Amino acid sequence: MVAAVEVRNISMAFGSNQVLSGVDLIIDKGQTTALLGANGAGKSTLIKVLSGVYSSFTGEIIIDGKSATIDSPITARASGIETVHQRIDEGVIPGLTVAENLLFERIVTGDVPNRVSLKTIVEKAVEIAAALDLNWNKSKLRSDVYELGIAEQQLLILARALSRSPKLLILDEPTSALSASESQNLFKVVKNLQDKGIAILYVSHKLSELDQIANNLVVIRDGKIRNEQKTPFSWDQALKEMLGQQIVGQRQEISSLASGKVALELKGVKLLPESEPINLSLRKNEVTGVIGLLGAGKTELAKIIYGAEKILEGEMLFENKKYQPSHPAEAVAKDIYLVPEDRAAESMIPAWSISETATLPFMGNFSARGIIKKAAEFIRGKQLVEDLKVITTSHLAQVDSLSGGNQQKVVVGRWLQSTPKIMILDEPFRGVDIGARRDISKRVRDLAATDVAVLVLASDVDEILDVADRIIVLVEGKIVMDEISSKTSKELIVNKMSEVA
Amino acid sequence: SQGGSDTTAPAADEGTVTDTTAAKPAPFDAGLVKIAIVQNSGAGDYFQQWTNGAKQQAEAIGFDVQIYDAQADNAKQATDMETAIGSGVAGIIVDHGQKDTMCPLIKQATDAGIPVVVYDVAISDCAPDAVQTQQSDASLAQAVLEQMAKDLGKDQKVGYVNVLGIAPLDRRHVVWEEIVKANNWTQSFFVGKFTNAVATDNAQLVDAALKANPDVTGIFAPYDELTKGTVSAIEQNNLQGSIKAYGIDISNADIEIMTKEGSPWAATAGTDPNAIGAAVVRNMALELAGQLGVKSVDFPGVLITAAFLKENAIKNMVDLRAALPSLNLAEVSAADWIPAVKF
Amino acid sequence: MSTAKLSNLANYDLRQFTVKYGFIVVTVVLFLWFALTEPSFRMESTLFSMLKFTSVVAITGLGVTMTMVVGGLDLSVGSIAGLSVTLSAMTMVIYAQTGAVALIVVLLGGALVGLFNAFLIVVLKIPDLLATLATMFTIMGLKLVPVDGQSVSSGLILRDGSVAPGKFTPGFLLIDRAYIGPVPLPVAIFFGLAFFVWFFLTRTRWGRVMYAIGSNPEAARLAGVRVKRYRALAYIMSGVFASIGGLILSSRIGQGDISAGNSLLLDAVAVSLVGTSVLGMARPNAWGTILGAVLIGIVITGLTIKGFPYYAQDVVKGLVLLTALIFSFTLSRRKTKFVPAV
Amino acid sequence: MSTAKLSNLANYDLRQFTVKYGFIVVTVVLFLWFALTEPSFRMESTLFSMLKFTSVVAITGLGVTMTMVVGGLDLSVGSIAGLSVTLSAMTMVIYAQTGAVALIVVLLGGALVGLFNAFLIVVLKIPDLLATLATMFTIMGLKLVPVDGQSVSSGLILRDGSVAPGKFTPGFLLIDRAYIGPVPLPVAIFFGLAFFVWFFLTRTRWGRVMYAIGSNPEAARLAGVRVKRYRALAYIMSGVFASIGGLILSSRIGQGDISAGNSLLLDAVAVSLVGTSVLGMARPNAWGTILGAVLIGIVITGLTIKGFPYYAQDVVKGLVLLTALIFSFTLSRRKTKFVPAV
Ligand SMILES: Nc1ncnc2c1ncn2[C@@H]1O[C@H](COP(=O)(O)OP(=O)(O)OP(=O)(O)O)[C@@H](O)[C@H]1O
Ligand SMILES: Nc1ncnc2c1ncn2[C@@H]1O[C@H](COP(=O)(O)OP(=O)(O)OP(=O)(O)O)[C@@H](O)[C@H]1O
Ligand SMILES: [Mg+2]
Ligand SMILES: [Mg+2]
Repeated sequence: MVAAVEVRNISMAFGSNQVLSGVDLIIDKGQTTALLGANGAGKSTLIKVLSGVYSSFTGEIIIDGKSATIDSPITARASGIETVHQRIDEGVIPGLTVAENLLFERIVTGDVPNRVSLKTIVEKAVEIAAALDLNWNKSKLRSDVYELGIAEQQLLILARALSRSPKLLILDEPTSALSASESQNLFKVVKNLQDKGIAILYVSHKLSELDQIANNLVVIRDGKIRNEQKTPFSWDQALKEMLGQQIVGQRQEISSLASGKVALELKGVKLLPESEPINLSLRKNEVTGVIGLLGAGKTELAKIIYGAEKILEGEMLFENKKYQPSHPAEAVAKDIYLVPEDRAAESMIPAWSISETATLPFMGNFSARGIIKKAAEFIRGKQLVEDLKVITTSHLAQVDSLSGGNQQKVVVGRWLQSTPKIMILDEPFRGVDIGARRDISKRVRDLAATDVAVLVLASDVDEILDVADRIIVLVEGKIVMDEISSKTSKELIVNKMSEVA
Repeated sequence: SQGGSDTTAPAADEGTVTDTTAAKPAPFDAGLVKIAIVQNSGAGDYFQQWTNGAKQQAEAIGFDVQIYDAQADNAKQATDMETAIGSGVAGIIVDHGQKDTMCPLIKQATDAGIPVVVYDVAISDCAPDAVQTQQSDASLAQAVLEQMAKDLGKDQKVGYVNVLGIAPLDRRHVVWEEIVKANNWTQSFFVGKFTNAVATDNAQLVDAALKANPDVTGIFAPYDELTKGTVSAIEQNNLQGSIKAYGIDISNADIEIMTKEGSPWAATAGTDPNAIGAAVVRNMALELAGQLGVKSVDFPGVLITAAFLKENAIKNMVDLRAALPSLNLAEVSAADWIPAVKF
Repeated sequence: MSTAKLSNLANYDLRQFTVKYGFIVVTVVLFLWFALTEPSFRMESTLFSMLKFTSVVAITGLGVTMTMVVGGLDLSVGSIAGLSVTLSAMTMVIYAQTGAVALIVVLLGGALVGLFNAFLIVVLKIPDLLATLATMFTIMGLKLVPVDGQSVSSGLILRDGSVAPGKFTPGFLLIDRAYIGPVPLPVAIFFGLAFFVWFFLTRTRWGRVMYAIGSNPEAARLAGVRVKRYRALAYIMSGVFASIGGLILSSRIGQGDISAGNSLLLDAVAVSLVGTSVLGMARPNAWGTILGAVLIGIVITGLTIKGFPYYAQDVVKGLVLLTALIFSFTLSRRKTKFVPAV
Repeated sequence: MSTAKLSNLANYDLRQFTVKYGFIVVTVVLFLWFALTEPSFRMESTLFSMLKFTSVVAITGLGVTMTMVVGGLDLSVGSIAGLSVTLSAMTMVIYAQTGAVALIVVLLGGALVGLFNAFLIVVLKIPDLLATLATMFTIMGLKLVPVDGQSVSSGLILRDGSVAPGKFTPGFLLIDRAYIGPVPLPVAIFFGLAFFVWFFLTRTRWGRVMYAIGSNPEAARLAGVRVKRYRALAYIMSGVFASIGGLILSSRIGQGDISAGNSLLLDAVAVSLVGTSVLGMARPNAWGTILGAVLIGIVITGLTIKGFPYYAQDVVKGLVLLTALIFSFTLSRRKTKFVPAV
């Protein structure tokens, strides 16, 4: 094997927080190296070091046998390292067209003429799209990138990185917004690149994915490499190294709790402007899992129930009374809670402490005649940190200084600590490691056991099978399957999901 | 302004129109004559009243007036002047403005055969064909400062609030320097700034100056907006017993302040801006009819003391005009065919 | 290695200190300098009259601060203060009403303009800066229509030829001139409002929620916060605060000066921005705003007493703002952003 | 069902049309109304003098537009234009230099202030709005120091008692007064610069990168854009544009008027904002800015000729801005935002 990139003794700290300590890593040509680690292990940080986002690290990066200086995204790219970052919004540029986004790096470096019209750019973009098997026509390329769905935006960023045939391609959780078939497409592309001799560094929490495409596995914990394997991988060992002392909850045996009364009933509710109305009941004591591809209407369902989106058609009954929330405040008042899917945009207030984040929806309970009761708030914050094993210095730490997975624990945990009647979780497992995922699953199931109706929305079959008593498959806003989970199987669900409406 | 149905809205002063005894000469015999007023008004009521007088007189004479107001924006006044020149009017009145800005344009107008009457811009050197009118700043300053010297006496500490670089204020400044020297006064402070809120912004300056110099006996602020700020600062410091203020210009608002119990504002000198606006328009009429004959007209000012106002129970400009007929310029620039507007 | 760390630590602490207290230190030093070199600066009356002049800017700035907290910025405050002056004069002079009526009319007027801003922003979804800019222009012109562009003072002639029947009532004039003990009433109002805003923003749930809105409105909404109502509230409060500033101005001038309030906007925005910077808070807050206003007041009074020309004050205002900004953005490492969205 | 859909479609198209062309339609209708009812409005000279009047605001607005494109907002443009007037007067009147020297001094001055803004924003990391506000105050005061707060005109008495030796050169005065064919030079400059900005922003790769920075600076940085340099460039260009506006002003006024430029800021910002709204672009752009400037020019000239008092113009300015805003924010559904961050 020939090393494409070799990383020697890389260390990096944010203030007093030592995030990477002495990482050594060899990434081979023509191979896919998977990077596995719990939330906050330092994966994204390592990747940002390699891609030149952080320049204040110590250690050495060797490319093609020579020590390379990587101190900015430009030098990283010049050394042949292309990165697709975890967050889509760190990639796409709204206000520019799809074509301009696709060619953006060339526009920046001057690979296009200084004087260049949109027409020329679109023509170039057509070539690139064709070369990467993207089925995008000119009018799509001319539209504002904002009009693309999230999946397409993810594909766009990938296409952009691939179009420059790098030596090392880094993918940080690239499938977290992709559907199964889109993921398969991506894997094909990755395999292709591998055959061309490109080295790939791949970060994901989805083990099945790694099994499918990775040749090498590297496990990182607390900023140190703990374990290196080649295919076939021993997951037991990998997970042990990844989670350290942390105990992984066993996958729960789901014996349907369903005996509960109907808590919420949807009658003739239209999820998408063009879709058929659906009927649906959420029962107490039951975890209802809704699964569907991107754009199937899961988030709409959640937001309609929560009053965060206007109901297009139909009506809802809550505890047998008409329920027409026009604002989330009304839902919260009835103890109907929602954990939204995008935590950065929809849940977190930058620079707020864990405590403050925890109490925001319940300020009424944490104040007397309007005046905030700080002591009660602190207790709530401390409890949240303990209960969900949030890795942090204190309950006063800023939420945005936590790693992605720990942020997720905080924003899920704040609702779990209250007393919901209906709890809706939209993609609660996005970006959380398997330990935390089991943790959250367990809490969700415990919650349901206390007479609560729980609705979990996800696009990953494993995740949904882990947690739900009953599984509903949505295709383009229509229910195509509604079944007790013990009576169904992964294959069946996947088949139903890809059914054309 | 047109009288609306809302009679409780404030009205501009209504003048009375005198009768004429002769027929109108050309070009007034053939319908309305189009003229433009290109003005550059600053803060305060002076400009509003000036325009009011001008408008009423223009209507009485038979002018169709187009008013451009640059609102203290010299560059806009230049453009307005160009628009006016291009708009085919029979004559242009320029009210206030900067000499260097307006002079070339005024010359351009007179060269193009458009008569121009200028109020309060010094332009005679560069545009000799235009008619220059002004209220006599020297006489205004002289009148009020002589009163100040009489009230205070020699060898006093005095304060000064003014902004240099503005033509009329500069002319008043010259007289101030003479009087200070003649009376051996010590100028303890000199503050002042020209903003778009002159009275309030200067109150703060004068206030600070008074903290450092509470021992002055008089303050001269030769523009009523400056005087208002000065008066307010004196009252803030409770110094109205020991400091008198002297200003220039007069308006309803000024009268109110001067006649207030214990007001430090002792005297002002003024003209009636309504009357001046009207007189300037009459000059334009005479110039168009070819009857003016001179290229410079001065409107004299009158001394008005707080004591006089109080004695005569004067409440507003109407009362003041009645008590001081010399404010009314109806005899200035008059002609038997011109229906003069008297305020 | 360990010395490097130590010096790092010292550096860090010095920086921390500078960010937090640098501004206050500058204020105190300047104050002492003026006090030691200018006897008249030391007088109690000087201090109070400085605070009195500052009060209008400070009170208006407090309103602006409220809108900055919810992530907006109210550019119409200067025009609201100006409107208040005209409204109070019209009420008392033209309609011969009492000072109390004028007070109510003015406060209602401020609240109404605030409500109009809120309508533009919350219902018509126009970004804050733009909406309030449009309101500013509109109000500045509109207030002159009923008075034909004239200042309103007693003795004014009305359209029906009669003389305006009323005048500024002595009670109304007291707003600016009365004292509570040794403290001028405007100064008392200003401290009262400052305390109110501080308490509201930091000690009550409503203030907490407002900060959440300023920082991430969508997250606040999904946490069940009625974002629109709070934003509307902020603009209404800003309108009312500006009209209180206008009341004081009106009482100080004693007539319906049409130019009043024109220079207020930039100063009010400046003190709120300085306030965002001081104390290392990196977010809009009441004490910061007050401190900013007082500092600028001290500097202007001091410089005037020292005989500096007025334009030196603008320079100093700029430099003060710059210093504050460098303290809070260059030296501090906080990343919270309060973004008035366009 | 299908009729509902159809009417939906019609609704959508009407809305689309309104958002895109509503503003232009309003402009044209107003124009026709003025032209039909006021003969003097129809004259070529009126049109050109209107455009001439508009040119300063439009050119300055183009600079502001550049800074809005990179997600900022330059509040110092009015003060830069004012500085330019003073600088040109000092160069020619006090130092008796030629008009060409004055021109170079002014442009350099503008670029330097722009560079200073860039330094504050890019190096000291002070948010755009705050940095340029501080610069504004500083420049407004600073420019008055060398001239003792006086307007500079020929015949000025200097500190040493002598008379200023120079005057505005005839060549310099030509900047505002010359014609190219029937077109006044300032109008030609204004269209030339508009074309340049349009070309730069939409037809070159640098322009695209600037839009990218305004829309998503983090993404642009990760793609290797030297964000700092581009932002610095935008502020320098804004400074230069404002100083070109100042040159025209100076040549128009013919003396170092100390109050020049004061009213420019709000107008320049307003036209850039209107420009962001028109044409349904939802982003700052050259033609929009120009259209905004011309529309406001038409309205103001038209109203003046129709005899409306000056304060009616403020009302109308506010209403025009409001209309533009409703078109682009209430009716349009675009979500891209160009946000000046505090
Ligand atoms: N900008 C930052 N400032 C301070 N601390 C940071 C910053 N970015 C990351 N960290 C800290 O560094 C550690 C590693 O974070 P990193 O994002 O690399 O984790 P990760 O392995 O990618 O986790 P996840 O799977 O949740 O994405 C965490 O403890 C996090 O709190
Ligand atoms: N191009 C886009 N950019 C930003 N948000 C989008 C875009 N397209 C859809 N959305 C929003 O994203 C959410 C997802 O839409 P939808 O409910 O149709 O998908 P979903 O089934 O919840 O899938 P997923 O949650 O996996 O994206 C919706 O709230 C929708 O408004
Ligand atoms: Mg990560
Ligand atoms: Mg979703």
